[in-house]
Amino acid sequence: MNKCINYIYSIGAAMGSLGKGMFRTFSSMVHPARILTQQYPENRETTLYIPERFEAELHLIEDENGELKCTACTLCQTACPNDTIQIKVEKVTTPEGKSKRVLSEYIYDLGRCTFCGQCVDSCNFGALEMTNHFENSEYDKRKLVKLLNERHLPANRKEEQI
Amino acid sequence: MEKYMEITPDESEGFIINIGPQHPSTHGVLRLRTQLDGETILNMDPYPGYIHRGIEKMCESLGYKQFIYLTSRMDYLSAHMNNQACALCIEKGAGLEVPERAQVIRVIMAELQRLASHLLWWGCMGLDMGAVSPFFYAFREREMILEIFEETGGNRLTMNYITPGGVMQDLHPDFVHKVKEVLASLKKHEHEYGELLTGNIIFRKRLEGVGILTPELAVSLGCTGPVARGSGISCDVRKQAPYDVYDQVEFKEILFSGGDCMNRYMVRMEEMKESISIIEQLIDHIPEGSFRNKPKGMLKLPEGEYYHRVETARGELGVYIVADGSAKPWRVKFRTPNFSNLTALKPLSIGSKVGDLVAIMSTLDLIIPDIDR
Amino acid sequence: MTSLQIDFTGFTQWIGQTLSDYLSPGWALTVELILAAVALIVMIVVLVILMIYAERKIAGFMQLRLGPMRVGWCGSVQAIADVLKLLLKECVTPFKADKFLFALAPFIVLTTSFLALVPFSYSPGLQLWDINIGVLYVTAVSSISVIGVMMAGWASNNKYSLLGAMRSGAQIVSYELSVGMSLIAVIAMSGSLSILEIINSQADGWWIYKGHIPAIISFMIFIIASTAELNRAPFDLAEAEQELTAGFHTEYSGMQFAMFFLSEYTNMLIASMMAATVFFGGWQPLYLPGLDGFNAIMDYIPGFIWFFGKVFFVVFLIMWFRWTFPRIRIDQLLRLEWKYLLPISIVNVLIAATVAVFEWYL
Amino acid sequence: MNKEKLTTLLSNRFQGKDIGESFGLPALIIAKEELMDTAHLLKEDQTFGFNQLVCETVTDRSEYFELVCHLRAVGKGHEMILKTHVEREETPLLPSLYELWQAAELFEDEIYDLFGIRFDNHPHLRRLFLDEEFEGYPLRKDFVNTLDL
Repeated sequence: MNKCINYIYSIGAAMGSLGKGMFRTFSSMVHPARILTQQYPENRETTLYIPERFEAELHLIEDENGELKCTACTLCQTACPNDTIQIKVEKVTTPEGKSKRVLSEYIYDLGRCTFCGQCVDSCNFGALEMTNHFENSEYDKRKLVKLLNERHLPANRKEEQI
Repeated sequence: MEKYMEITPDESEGFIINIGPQHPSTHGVLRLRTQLDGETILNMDPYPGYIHRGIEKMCESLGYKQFIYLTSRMDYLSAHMNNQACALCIEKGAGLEVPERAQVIRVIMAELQRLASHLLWWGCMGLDMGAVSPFFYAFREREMILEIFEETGGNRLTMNYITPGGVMQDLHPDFVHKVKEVLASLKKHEHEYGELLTGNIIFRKRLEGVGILTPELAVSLGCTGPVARGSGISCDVRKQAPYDVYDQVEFKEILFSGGDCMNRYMVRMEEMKESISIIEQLIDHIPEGSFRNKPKGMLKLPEGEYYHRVETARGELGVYIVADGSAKPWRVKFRTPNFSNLTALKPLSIGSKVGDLVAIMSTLDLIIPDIDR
Repeated sequence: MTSLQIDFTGFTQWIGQTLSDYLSPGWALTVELILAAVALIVMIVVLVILMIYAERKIAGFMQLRLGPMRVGWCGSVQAIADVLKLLLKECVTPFKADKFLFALAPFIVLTTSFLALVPFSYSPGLQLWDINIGVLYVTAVSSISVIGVMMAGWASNNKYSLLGAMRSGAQIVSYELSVGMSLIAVIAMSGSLSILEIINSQADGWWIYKGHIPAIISFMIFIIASTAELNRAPFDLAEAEQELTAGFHTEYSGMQFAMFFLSEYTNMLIASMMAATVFFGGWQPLYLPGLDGFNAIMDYIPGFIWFFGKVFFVVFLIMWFRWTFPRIRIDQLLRLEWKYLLPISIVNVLIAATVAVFEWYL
Repeated sequence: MNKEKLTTLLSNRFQGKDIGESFGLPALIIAKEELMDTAHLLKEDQTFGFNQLVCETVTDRSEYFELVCHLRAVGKGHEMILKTHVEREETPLLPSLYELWQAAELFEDEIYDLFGIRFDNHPHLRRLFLDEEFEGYPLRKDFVNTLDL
């Protein structure tokens, strides 16, 4: 008799546990306010939240005069574990007659970057930052190799480009 | 090719089937060469290596500060803990002091990471058992935790936030508020986890009495973490060799003695509650002060051998560094928890059903990149 | 009471009359059959597309997400887009597969599911074939589909497919019994195997209400067993994704896969139609005793809306199971059938027989 | 048992051997011929009772290879390092620890794969991570990377 009661009780308990799960999914279904997902490309302007510290792309900071803060010391190049950064330096002679190291090209390979932030961390001049611009995908991986100082090329390099 | 396909005489009996390397339940690229008799597993050999990147070799050519980011790619669900283990080992060697604030931040972050990892495991556990919905319920809180990481460290999965001497950046001003929100949400939704999986009769029947790992076997196989604690072996590094501020918080080491899948499952569910309690103890008492003791110049370890272990979400991670006095390590070895837990897969699965193999693999919570490194 | 219902008898008779006016009797019959088949296929395809959309939306909302949202308004044409995609895809046959059986299997599966649709009565007067053993016919025909599944698994020359097919075979063969037993309980009370007569016997109350305890038990057994027979979660062992990748249809692609998919949904529809017919009174409206006004309003709702409303209720139940429960293991599956469902349903048939003999109806 | 006590016990038990410190743990360096006997003793002796092999790995010391076994007595809470040296040659041979600690199976597979050290009495020695056809042993210091990525 006990066995029989246990048998029926076990069936009842099993049904109960299944019922609880069904109640949970049903209550989620009738409460659309609980929906978690975002409609990504549509919500770009509205609800999309990207924290300001999000590391998506390396960027050179300009100072108040519109010049790059970068001094071409290549500390970031050494700090980078993946050879993402390549800095080309050239020596120019200032009007005073001193020779000075000037940043010629700051080449950043986004495709190799792992966003570890060690370049920003290593910079002693506060010349680097990671921006939030995360929509960086390209069909051609060569396009991921970027020249970061494009707008601030030294005078002689500008002429070459033209 | 013949080397892979060779069939020894005793194998000619069964039905050889390769589960993986591309298979939904291996959570990555693990190949299990399984010999079946109908639905019963006669023999099974794991063949890892499909995501071997040679992290240990790569470390030998990188500086001490640089190779930490690689460890986030081993067990990507315990990225903070992996970074923490490396940082602690390097700090031990270099004699770096860590500010109190950084230590507290590290512990909070590690516990948040453990919560996120266990939540993902819980979702995948349901998925492996054939219930798709729990996965999304688990992602609700996990998403909130990842947002906290994103706000503070700048990345979601592979943070590289913990660094020798402290942490990379100070906490986000919203941090305390958001962490409290997550904890409140976790507590509010705790019953849903019970309703969807833990209490479900089908789920319990799938796990109870399946894949029993005896304590002796667990020790001999080198299992650690929730897998060993499900068999009643006390092995929590946070208790045995406290690091950072774990000696200042109170928490229980969760032990279950059955050793079957359900016990391993329950260990993780209870561990989440302990993590919540650890964070609650610390969140209101984050000391003020510096968050980082930045080493000046190139970080170098004096010649010698250094070892440190931490408790990641899956078990004990040991970092062994052999330094030769230069700026780069001579040899780095990571004793990863999943590598040792993988050894348990073979003895547990022999004699069980194909469906049980999925359950066992799921409760061992294998992360393949952590096995292969 | 049924006078208010839209009756299709006149319409079908008019078609038959017109055709035999212009054609010889043999040709008239052929054209009638073709018309019926086309109508049936169109109906099924439309319903299946609706079901796919419903399933994806229901799954979405149960999982705290929105489901398809991109194609059309709230993703409403998503299913049609998927069908188009499948139509355009190449059907790949594995190199060492048994090519003939491999190509034949989806047709067998699909044909058997369409065959089972024949005796159902969708609305007053709308029935293809009023056969006096309708229920038996449906259960008999729908169990042929296991041959197609086994054929697909064997011919694919894939070990996952073979395992899936074997599981499916064991599962369908054993759960057939419970499905039959649970239907017999109601048949004992209604006293007929004809679908139309079963529906007519429920004019004064559906069996789920009139047959009280035995009917409720047999409805629960029917729902569990038919979910298992449909290979749907929590009994989707034949295509258990986490264990066997996709089970017996692992190697199928393009339209061949679409046929398996279509037949799976058609089978679900058949099981739901059977449940609606046997337990919920087919196209009979809901009457509450003593509320004449309410009953009169119910009469204004056409029969096919009643029928498909009930069908979709059962379909929703089956979908609800799928998106809530974890999967059962193979030995547990067989134990559930032989140790729980079958004994209970045998006892239930006895109770139903007693109820029928003493006419203890509510 | 704390570190100092274990060091004393070890130096009493293994007289004539130098008990050093390595990875912050007591370390015992022995010849490879004695490896199996010592390992048996360390596992079966009740005072030591090292029942878990936490990690087994190899360091390339340029002149020789150094096998490092990290042992732990679960329950007793003490750990030690057992080291042995093996001469540098194409495929050196060492006894397998599998019969004592089952965890050794995969560790030794890994060592064979990455250092080319073979293990005697290992149940199923194979290259764990790399291709069977892969040439060279990557974690050796003289390994030249011929792969061009």
